[in-house]
Amino acid sequence: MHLAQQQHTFEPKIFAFVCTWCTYAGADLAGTSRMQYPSNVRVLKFPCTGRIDPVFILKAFQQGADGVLVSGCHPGDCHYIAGNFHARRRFAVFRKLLEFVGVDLNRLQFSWVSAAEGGKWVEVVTDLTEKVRNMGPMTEFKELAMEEQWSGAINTPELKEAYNAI
Amino acid sequence: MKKKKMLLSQETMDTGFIRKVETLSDTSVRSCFQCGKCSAGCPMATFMEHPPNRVMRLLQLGQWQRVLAGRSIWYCASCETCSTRCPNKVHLASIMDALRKLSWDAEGPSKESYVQLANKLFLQNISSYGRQYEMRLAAVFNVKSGQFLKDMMLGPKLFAKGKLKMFQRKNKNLTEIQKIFSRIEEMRKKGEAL
Amino acid sequence: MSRIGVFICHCGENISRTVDVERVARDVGRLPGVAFSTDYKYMCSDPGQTLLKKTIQEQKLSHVVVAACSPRMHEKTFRKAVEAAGLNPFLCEMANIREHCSWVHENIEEATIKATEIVGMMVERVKKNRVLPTITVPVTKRSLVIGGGIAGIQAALDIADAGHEVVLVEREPSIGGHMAQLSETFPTLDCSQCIMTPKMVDVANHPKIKLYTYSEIELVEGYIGNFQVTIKKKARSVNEDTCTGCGVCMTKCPQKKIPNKFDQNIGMRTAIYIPFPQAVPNTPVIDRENCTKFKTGKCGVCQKVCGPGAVDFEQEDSLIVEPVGAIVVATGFDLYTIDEKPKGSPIKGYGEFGHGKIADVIDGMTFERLASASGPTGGKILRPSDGKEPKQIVFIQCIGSRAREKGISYCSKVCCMYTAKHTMLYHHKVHGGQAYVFFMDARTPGKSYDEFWRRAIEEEDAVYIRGMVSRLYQKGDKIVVMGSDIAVGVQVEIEADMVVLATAIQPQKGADLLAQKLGISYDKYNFYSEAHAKLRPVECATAGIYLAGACQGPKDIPETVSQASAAAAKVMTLFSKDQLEREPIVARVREAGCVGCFACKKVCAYGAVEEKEIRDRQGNLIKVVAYVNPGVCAGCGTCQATCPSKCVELDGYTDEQVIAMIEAL
Amino acid sequence: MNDTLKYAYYPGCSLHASAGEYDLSTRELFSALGISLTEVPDWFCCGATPAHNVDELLSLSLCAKNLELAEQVEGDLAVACASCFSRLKFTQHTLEENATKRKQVEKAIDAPVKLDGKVKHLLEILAKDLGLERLAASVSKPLAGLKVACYYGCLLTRPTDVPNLDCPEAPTIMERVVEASGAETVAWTHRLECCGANFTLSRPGVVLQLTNAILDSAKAAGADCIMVGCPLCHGNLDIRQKEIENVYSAEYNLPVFYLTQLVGLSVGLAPDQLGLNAMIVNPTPLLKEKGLL
Repeated sequence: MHLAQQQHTFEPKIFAFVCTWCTYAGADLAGTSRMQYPSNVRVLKFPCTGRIDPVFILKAFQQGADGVLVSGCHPGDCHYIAGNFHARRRFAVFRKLLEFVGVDLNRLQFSWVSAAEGGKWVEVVTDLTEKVRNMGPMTEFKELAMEEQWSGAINTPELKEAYNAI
Repeated sequence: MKKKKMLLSQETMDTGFIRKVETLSDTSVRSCFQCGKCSAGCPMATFMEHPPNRVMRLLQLGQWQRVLAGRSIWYCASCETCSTRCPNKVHLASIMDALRKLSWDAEGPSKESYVQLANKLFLQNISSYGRQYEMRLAAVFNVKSGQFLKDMMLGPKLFAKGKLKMFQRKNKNLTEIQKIFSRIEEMRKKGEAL
Repeated sequence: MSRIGVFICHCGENISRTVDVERVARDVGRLPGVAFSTDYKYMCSDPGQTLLKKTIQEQKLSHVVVAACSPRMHEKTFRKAVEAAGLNPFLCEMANIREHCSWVHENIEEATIKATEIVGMMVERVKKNRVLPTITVPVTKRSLVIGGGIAGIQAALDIADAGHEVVLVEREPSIGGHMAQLSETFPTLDCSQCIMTPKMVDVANHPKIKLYTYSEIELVEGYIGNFQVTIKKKARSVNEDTCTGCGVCMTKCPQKKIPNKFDQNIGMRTAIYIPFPQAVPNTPVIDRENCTKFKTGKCGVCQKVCGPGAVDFEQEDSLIVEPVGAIVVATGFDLYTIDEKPKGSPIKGYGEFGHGKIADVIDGMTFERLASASGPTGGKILRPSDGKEPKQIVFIQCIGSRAREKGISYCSKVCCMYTAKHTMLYHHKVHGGQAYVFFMDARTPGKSYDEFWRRAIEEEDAVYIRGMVSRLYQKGDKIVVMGSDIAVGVQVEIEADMVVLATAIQPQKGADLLAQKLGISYDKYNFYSEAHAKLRPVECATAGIYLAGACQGPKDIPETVSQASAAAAKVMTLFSKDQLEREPIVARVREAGCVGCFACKKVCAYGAVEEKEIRDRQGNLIKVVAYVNPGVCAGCGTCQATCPSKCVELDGYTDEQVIAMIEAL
Repeated sequence: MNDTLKYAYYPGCSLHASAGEYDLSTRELFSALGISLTEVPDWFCCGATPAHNVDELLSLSLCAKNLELAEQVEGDLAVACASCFSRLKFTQHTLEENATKRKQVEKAIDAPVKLDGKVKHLLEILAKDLGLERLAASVSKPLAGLKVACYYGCLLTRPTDVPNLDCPEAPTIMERVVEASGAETVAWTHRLECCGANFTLSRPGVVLQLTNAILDSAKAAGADCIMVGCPLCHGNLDIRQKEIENVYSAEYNLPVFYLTQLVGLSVGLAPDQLGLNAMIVNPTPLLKEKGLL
């Protein structure tokens, strides 16, 4: 498997935004079950998919991600009652926006992986990696150096001034 | 017979036979839980059509016809490996003895005749001479089994080394030995022993 | 400038086998802000934690990153150690390089690079971590127990005996659960009802236990120490306070031919009924679907004959809210049904056994009712078809269990033992009969269990045949069993009078819906998930909710009772404090920026967002802003992602922290 | 303590026929060691495997009768043949445990069963009664440089709880005895495997296969020779060795000694006192090479 992998000329960078209760635990289970999957994915843990701001996805693409995965509890199973429903609605709209901007939606995947689904996690990650690998690097956003606009930090004099004025 | 379907019922499972085997062998047939260790270590398993564990299994199900019909019990070398290593204290070597005894009583439904013949001659030697008369044992066996030339090459060598005696002295107390045979026979007739 | 300390754990060889830990430590040591980095064999060990504490003090560290296993495993451990060294615990983060890296990758180069990146990401994150104060909340020292089987009864009694109030909720008209249905119990063969009913009576009489039968959980709100539970009390049509339990209504009820579910539908009951004579409470309930009065409006005999006038046809379902601090879930199991299942069901049935078509092919629970002295046959083993005693009986194990094709891959754990018990009960009750058991493996781990199974064979004449049965068919009044003995290697055929199928254990129907109300997780079969398979087997990942019995997975009685007592002990531990410390992962509103749109309030599932007026010194209202009540906030962060002006922040998961992580990659 | 060890001696049928050299070497060795052996008068066949194979009662009765005969001679019963040893021990064990069988046997031999006398294999006498130290002290020609594969076969140690000669799965008694005589022993895999003696007459093909595996294992372990304590094993390993070599295209050339022959050599007995000339696989070249002749 690895020999085959090393022959690839392009290794995509995949960001996974996951909730701590379901998908993070599912990924842990994949680990304790010693399942194997491509090492391209970097996991960012959130309490709930409801916490995941679309801005993070844009930021990830801008930061060089070639694919982004957002994954949480199955509908109805949210640890916080309804956070994943809010997330689902939010991302349904967000996808439209991305499409409009011209991002290939195949680079952005949403999935439900529960704490008991180690195998599904492996499947989702592997599939996305392969898909994005075939699509090649994501170049559109890298050229846009609009960092401060996306950043939550108030780290430019202009912003600070504006902030203080409120 | 070997592959034929088993129809199990209280009628076809001969528990009386199992009891007989248990009395003769002083060991519990039901204790076996089919771990297979007996068959794993049996030096003769490759020669048997039913390996030792299967003999046990058939016995547990009271299927004695299947057990006795086969050669397996006669191919047991009585090496006691199974009994020694059984995790459940099943003395399989003794069960094999019991099965052979019951087969012998039923006048050998088994296909294996050579081993039975050798045993018969061996016992005859005891009642006729008191001790084994190896020369006679081999000679009569060869005649009766129709293998006149079996081990012919060994004969002269053994003679030269003084290993075969032409004549056998009979025991002085032979009558006493013969009495043991007849008393046992009598006990069995009376039903005092199996 | 931060002085971050990074500690890379080898986890024995679990991490170091695939990750070059020394290289990771060296590489992250060069990151800006990192003042110290090292690797160590076992960070979670005592010397490992000592190293951590010593280094914090010697190196005057400002933040700590421990790269080791999943934070779900040891985050608490390391935060505690950091706190002991004088740092705020929330200035410590874990980088998961075991479950998410070393265990899932084989290539050392790839795994090492990934580990370095993961650690680097956490280094950037921790720089933005802030000191968070602990939040304390009061604890309501009352407990809810869901399910009145042996698990719920045991847990309720233990908690109540410790002096805390318990609210016990049972869906059926009586407590007792499946254990009340059993005849005898393995491996001692004592009568199930004899050991069960005294406990049921204890529950009924306990001053600290508030019993709701014929009731269900409607809604669960709140969090550990402070749950609000809404219970739906279904209309019983009989007033519990006035009913004396004399039973005249039942003897007079003209509807007598309703299959009794408690007797596996072999016995019959009336429309106004108690499920079994020892029921607790001894108050009947009217089965409105089958009651003539409810169906046609005519009858009402029960009401007429009831001396105290307890029968109340007008009664309605009612909702009751109970505040509790802890919840024990003990909803038990349901049995797999053997027949063909509807298309689309993830679980499949068996067509080849003719269950439901051949009357004398029954399941194990039905056999229990036949064998039970208080059962429909008075404890006689009789064929449902013609009431004759079966002379040859065949038991088949693993029906549904360990059958991936049927949708269940697990072992139901109790069937080997109860089948052995069934053969013994049969042997005791039917003289001259013969029991056969077809089995794949005998799984008998447990005190005196294997001895029990061997006794069934060696002393109680059961004939065990290793090999599964292919199919059953009716031939005259016999059932032909087509099996094979794999030890002999030939087919076996038995003409049986009765066949008993040992069916799999499944979670209760609707277990997933209850889990969703409780906010706890469950596996693909709907068994509830414990927080840690080995070290936290009684707790849910959701704080304040505990598990007992077969709702978590197949269990026998002793195991269920142990877990119930363990859950009770966990509840008592929680109740031993008046105040509860909780993670300060709560949202805060930056009031200066808040425009008062209250989008956050709309999305908050907990009602934690309140409206707050901002006034100047003269008391003039400037604006109304959002305020998050930290006692109520659960910390999901949905409000933050929703806020259009980015003025809500979830402590521990601020935008700054997340962006820092993204930028690090 | 009386220094002279005295035993009743039950040679068994084979020692009076095909295993004459075992009988000879036993008598010579014991006399050299100052141990007295008195043959049980009118002993008869113990029934061996064929008897218990088909008629356990007969087997028990024959052995019980022999035990009764042995009572006439002073001392414990010394047995040379592993098969006789096994049957006699088995009889004692069975009759002690099973009262029904005991009654049947008493009826068959028309005498009360006596189970007090001890039945001992020669190995036990050498290793325990005489003691390895005294045995070593008697050695005048140590078997230095001779690599011996000690072959126990089935009946010396099996089953558990019956012969009680040594551990049934990891016995060392043969090794200890021959090492006391100055020989080296080899560790090998087939020392407890069955040679198939029961089939030597009826199914010699089986015997060849089983015995070949034993010879092969001994050879592979680097043994110069094999030592046995059973005439039946000896028969298969020695008498049939040439035939096995032919059938399996192997070359073993492993002389098969009785334990008494090897120990006898070490205490300085001459080849003709030990019946070395009766061995089919000629031991002379080996013994000469090792400087033992």
